[in-house]
Amino acid sequence: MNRSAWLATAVIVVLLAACAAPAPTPSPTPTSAPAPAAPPTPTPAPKAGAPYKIGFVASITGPGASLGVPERNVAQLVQEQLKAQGGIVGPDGVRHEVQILIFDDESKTDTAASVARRLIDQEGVVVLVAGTLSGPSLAMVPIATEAKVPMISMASARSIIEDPETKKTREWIFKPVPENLHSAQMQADYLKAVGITRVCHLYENTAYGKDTFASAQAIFPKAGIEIVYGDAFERTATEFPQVERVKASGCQAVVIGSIPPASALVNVAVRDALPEIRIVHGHGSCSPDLVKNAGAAAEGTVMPCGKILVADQLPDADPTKKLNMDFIKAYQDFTKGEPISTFAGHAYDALQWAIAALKTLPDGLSLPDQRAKVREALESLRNFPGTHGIFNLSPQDHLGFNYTDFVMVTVKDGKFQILPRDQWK
Amino acid sequence: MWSISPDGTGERSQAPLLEVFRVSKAFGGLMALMEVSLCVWPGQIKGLIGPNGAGKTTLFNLITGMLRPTSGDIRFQGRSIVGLPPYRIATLGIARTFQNVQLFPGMTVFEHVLVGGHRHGRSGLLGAIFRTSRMRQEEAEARARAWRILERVGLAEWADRPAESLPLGLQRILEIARAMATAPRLLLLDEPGAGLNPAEKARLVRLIRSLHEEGITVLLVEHDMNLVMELADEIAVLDYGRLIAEGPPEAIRQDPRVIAAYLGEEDEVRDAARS
Amino acid sequence: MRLEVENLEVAYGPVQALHGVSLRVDSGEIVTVIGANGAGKTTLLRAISGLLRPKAGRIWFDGREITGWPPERIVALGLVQVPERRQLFDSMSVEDNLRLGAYLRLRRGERKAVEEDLHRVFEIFPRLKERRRQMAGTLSGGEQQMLAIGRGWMARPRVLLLDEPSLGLAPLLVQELFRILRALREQGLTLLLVEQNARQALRIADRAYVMETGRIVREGTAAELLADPILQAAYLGGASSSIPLPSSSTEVAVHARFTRTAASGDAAMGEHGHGGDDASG
Amino acid sequence: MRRAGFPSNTVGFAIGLPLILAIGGLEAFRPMGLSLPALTGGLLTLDTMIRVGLFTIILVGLNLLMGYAGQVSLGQAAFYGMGAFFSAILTVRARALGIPPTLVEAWWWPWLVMLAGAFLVGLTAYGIGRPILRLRGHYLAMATLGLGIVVYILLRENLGLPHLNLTGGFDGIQGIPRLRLGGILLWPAWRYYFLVWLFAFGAIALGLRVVRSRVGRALRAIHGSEMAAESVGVEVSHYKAQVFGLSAAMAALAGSLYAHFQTTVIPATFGFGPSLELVVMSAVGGMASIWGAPFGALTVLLVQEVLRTQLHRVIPNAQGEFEAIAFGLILVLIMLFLPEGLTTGGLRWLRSRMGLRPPSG
Amino acid sequence: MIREWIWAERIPLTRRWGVAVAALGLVAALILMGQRHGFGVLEYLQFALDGLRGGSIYALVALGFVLVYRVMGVINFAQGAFVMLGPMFTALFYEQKWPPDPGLRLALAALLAVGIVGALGMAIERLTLYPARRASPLTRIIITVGVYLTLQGAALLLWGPYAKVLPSFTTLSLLDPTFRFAGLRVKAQSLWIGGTLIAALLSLGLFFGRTTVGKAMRACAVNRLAARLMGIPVDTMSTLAFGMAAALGAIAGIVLGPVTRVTYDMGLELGLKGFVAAIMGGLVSFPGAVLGGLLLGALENLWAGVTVAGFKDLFAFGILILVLLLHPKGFAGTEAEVERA
Repeated sequence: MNRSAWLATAVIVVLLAACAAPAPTPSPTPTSAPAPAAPPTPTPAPKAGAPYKIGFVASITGPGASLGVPERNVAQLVQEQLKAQGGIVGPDGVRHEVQILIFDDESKTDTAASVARRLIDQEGVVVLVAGTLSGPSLAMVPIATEAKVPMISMASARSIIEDPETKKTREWIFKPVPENLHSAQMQADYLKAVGITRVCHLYENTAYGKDTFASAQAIFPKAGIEIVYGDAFERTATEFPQVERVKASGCQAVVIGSIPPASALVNVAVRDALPEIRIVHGHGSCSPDLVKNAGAAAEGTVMPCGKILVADQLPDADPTKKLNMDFIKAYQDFTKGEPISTFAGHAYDALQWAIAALKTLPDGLSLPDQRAKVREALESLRNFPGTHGIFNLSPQDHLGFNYTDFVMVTVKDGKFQILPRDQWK
Repeated sequence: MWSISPDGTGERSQAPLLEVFRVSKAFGGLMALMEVSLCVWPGQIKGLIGPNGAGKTTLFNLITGMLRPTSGDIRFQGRSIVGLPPYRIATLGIARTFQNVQLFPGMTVFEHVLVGGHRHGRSGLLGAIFRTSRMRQEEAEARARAWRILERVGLAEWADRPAESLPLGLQRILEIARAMATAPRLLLLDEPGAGLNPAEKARLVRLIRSLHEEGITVLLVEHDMNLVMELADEIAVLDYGRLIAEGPPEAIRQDPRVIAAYLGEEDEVRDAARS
Repeated sequence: MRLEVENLEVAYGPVQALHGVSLRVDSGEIVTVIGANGAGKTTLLRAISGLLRPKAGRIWFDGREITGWPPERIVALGLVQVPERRQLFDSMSVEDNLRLGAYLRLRRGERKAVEEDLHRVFEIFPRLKERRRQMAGTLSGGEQQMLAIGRGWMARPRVLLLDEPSLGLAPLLVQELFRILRALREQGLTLLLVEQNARQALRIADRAYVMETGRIVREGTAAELLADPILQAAYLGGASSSIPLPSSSTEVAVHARFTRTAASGDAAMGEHGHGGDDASG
Repeated sequence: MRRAGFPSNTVGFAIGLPLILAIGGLEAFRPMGLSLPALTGGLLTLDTMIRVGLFTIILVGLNLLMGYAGQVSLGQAAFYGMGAFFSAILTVRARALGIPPTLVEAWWWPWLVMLAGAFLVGLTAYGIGRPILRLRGHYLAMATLGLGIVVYILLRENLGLPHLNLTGGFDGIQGIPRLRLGGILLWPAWRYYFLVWLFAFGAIALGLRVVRSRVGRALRAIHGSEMAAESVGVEVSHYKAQVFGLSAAMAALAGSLYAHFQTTVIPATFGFGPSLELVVMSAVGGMASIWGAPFGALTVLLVQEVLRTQLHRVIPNAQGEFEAIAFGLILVLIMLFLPEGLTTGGLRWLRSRMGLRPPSG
Repeated sequence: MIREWIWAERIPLTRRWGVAVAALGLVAALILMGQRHGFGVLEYLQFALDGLRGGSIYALVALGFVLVYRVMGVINFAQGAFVMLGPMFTALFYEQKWPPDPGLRLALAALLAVGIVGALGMAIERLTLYPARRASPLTRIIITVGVYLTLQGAALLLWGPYAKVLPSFTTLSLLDPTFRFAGLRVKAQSLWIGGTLIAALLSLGLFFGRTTVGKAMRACAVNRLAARLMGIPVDTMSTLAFGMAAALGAIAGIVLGPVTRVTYDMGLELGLKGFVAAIMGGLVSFPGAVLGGLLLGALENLWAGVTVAGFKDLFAFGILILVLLLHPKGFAGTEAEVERA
């Protein structure tokens, strides 16, 4: 039994070695692909160039799975879309196949680093779309930087694109994910508008939660809002003794920095002890899971969210509306009806960035040149519509998101509804 | 001076090797030993007998530091050893065997004896890592010593066998060999004859005799009266955690308290004594 | 009814422990197996009880072949072993130990009969009745042996296999033990007794086998073997006698003393506490 | 000494050393475009081999502790993490801590920190070990498990001193410098690979020497019967704490090497899961064998790599979920069929296949 | 073994003092830190009360550990997976259309889930631990780790990473009524949890103390060899015990479900806390495990209430180490049973 298992492994190894070898050589067949969609260049059919590889790393298992699985689904969806389109066409009219190599980092830093090295050294990816969580993302940052490979993370922490020690933007790292700073600015606007000056802040004891608190600490005082009590809770907690202290502190609103289901549980606990208090979530709660898990307790809570969550309610003039509606439909078709999540949106944005940058590559560049060129192209993305808003990147800003692109959302009758500024009261 | 000189054993020229003075031991509310006092003199083979549960093994555990007496004092070569950890007491020169043989599974017979000689070595972790010449020399000496002991007890041909594969009789011999390797002044043997057949017992008796001739003092717990009577020059009897008699074998045989507590009817004992 | 073992071979991995052992025990007999340590006596009993699976050979009981049966089926037939070193359920009460001896009978629903037997055991061993609620592990050595025998008896055995019952017992208790074994036989129980204490064993046995290195080397009536000078030298410790059995006139006195000795009870903790782990070895 | 796990350590070194050298040489020079991944069908990468080396260092210590001295530790990743963070803090945050820049910038500073870290962590473990190792069996396992989680939380929570921000909280510390030896930068990866394996073979040699010494015998005796060991004068609590300290120092050393390899340290890398993984590696390789260390690390990492890269070729669309299931199953199977681990158990199997009797007879 | 015991006996007095000092120090720290926030008796009581709910869950999980440990001598890392599978299956069946009455549907779903998980537990024992019954304890622990990983991966594959929701037993909706008395709040689901715990403890007590099978199971734990010689089918007993523990874990997860949310990776954390509770209770005693769980839950919550919540686990595992160092038997383990550890 044991022997046969080893034999099987050996056979697989041999087979793989055999089929892996010829794969990189470009095959001429795609040339015959019909291109009736009127290519921009006058040539009758674009030439086929070497395929581009995008390395995609998400936390498909482990604590990040609820974020990583929708991201993975998006990667598979985009891969299919690309295949259907027959790849992408460069500025010189050469058509390139795009392969998305999907790997799981198990929500572990070591695995992430190992996978990133493999993708860079062995698979020769041009760009990495990598990192569901900030830990694994941070583990991949030095690897991408050292190998000079552009990397687009799907996690939110500021430290991914900016060195926290030197406050310098990391040259090779990008992310299309709005930060808690943006959230906090929106929250501050809201709180100010409704006349609240004393708030409590409850956040989950994770990198994300701590960042929401730090952001609030940085933003709120500037808007004249005092955090009278701030405390963390464990993601797995079922009791929230913090609520007693919220009660004792006499604050006018509770800001919750967490992700469902934990944010929903705190929501319930706060609502239970203080039926009248105003509850403000961060953008981490922008998910149907909040309503599913908090039920009636979520009614009336507000939170800043990416536009994707309420795409159908956006005015038609909004440049992101069509994009979001199309993406949501494609996603739900692809996953057979799974609800859309903002994380899927991040993955979609990250991949669209990568594809847009790849489209700027002329044929015939060496791999290092391709990578360098993609990095430059990413830095020069302007007015780029995404699921969460319009991105304007620059060498100083590898995110390019304006907090006003968030929409304030409230829960009404179990549904998310846009709460326009003029209705803040 | 509180050391007791037992009656009927004549004058003692030397100080006692081991003195147990009014030692008591309670387990919870139960008194396992009550005010037990006895002496072991240099060069003696002393027997310790008594019914099951009389406190013999408890006394051994107290002497070797594995238990701490509730009250009383234990002195070895004039120095109190109460409160010393067992390994310190072992390095002072008290070695023991166990009623339920305590071997090191996975180690060979030879290695058992090498471990027995542990206290003669000095080299520690650093010595092991850097293989100092002193350490190598020490190791060679330890091996030579272990071989000598194995040959003496007749286990040399078993040297490379795992100890647990030995028959029980040889396991008991091995325990004694391991204890011998510490080069003890005092050897405590806890029922060395239990589970041995007469031939094996005879071998055991010869070994203990030869140890004795070498000058090792022996304190022996044993149920087999023949074996005790044959070896011991003095016997102490425990019953109910109390010392009820102490003296030369002949006196013990005739002591009515001992007969009542341990040996059985008088005529039978005489029967046994005749042998 | 009889137990018959035919050319039994048992091996622990590559090491052969029994090389074709044959013996029989007839109804109402006391048969003893004597021999040196490591001769294979315990292995023999464990194979009969189904704890070890023989490599070759057959075991018959009551006209049925039971080779390779699991222990619970063998116990159900009435072939019950009292193992070496007693192997009590130390952290359970005396009463529960006894009841578990009748586990299969309780499973069959013989609740009433078992309770009656429990009382009979308490009649035979009044000390156990006094200590019925006490943990078995806190009993003295002698009491533990009585409990082990009582527990085996609760299974209503037809043949009781006893492995070294006198091990670790003081002389007085050894006498008491053999008195009880004789009494059990008088109640119609068949006994197969493995003993180190060969002389004692031969005194109460009808027939005996001598084992050496996994083989039966001698067999005969107990009286024959007792008189055999070679055996005397090898297993009986020369011509000298160990403590003889008490005559019936002294029995009462002995019994009184047994119970007194046993009263040292819990003090035995340091001396007799073979944990359950012994079994795993 | 006669039966020290592997039949012949010479064989181990004679096969292992050249193999490791060959892999390093291959990656360093890439003759004719050949590389390790190309030769192994993409299964083995230099990255994996460096990790195997790092884990070997930890596992040698862990095997001494668990396989020889018989003391289970479910918290070994804590010491790994302590070493990693010690190096990270004293190289990245050294200036903020008031250490003169001339020192920090010297090429030998990280090496000094590494050694000091291993020493201090070993010492700490010795101190903790004295009381904790009085426990045994499952109780010891649980205590070390608790210890590991406590250390992990302390790392995660900035040692309870948030204002100092020593450990960087959840995000850990980035930008740890590469090691250099005088003027030579120990990078690209193949240079670092040689360094790691130098330490790994050092650890193996050290382990073998300890096992065959008076101390090693004492440890095995403690494993067998603490009471009997103490009765012949073995200072049980001292030796147990000492081997605990040694294993911790080795883990800390590996941690420092890890920090300079990854250049990022994040607390989650040193939590309960990784501790458990170390025990799994140790058991898979064979605890009672020093050579089990590299085998265990290699097997576990290789299985994970195979699953990650090849599973979707067997089961289409298989990803993380399948990998997790398959890894669990493989773990159970190895433990069922080779409970003594690959080295000890495998050798026994080989011997029985060749019709040889085990030496125990 | 007895020798283990002789050892630990060396310094009983200092330990007792240590326990007293540690307990006093803990109370003092709680009060001192509570003072900073101006907490009154009511707040402390509320913390403790809330903590008892989590503690009841720890206790239920701990009961499963104790059950397996007593009978098989194994610490079963897979227990957490059963705690997760129970509510997962329940949610799965509850989402179905039949039967239409939601209360009946929930009850049926829970019953079915407990049955399935129990059967799964028995099957797993037969397939993994039974063939390894002669292996070392550590090998067996690692096998249970492998089982845990497999089950967790399977759950992720089958149900995805998203949280599932179970309704409150009382209202069959997400809203759970809160009872108030004397200024304290108690959720209805807490009463369900507490009731389940009491029922579980009582039935385990009856099973092991009164029934023949229960006693036989204990006997297997105490002395396997003797148990076999009494005709007790020890392997079947192990399988049965494992299945019972799995079912118990499933029950714990199901009553917990409405309070937290059900995710595929909820098992590990609960499992670890369950261990701590079991160890605090001495690892072999059912009432001890319950006491340990409740105490852990209450203290942990008090601690989290007065300090930074991030240190909640620090506290739980700190307590674990302290308990082990000061009083390794826990507060209920008997001497003979601890020897087996």
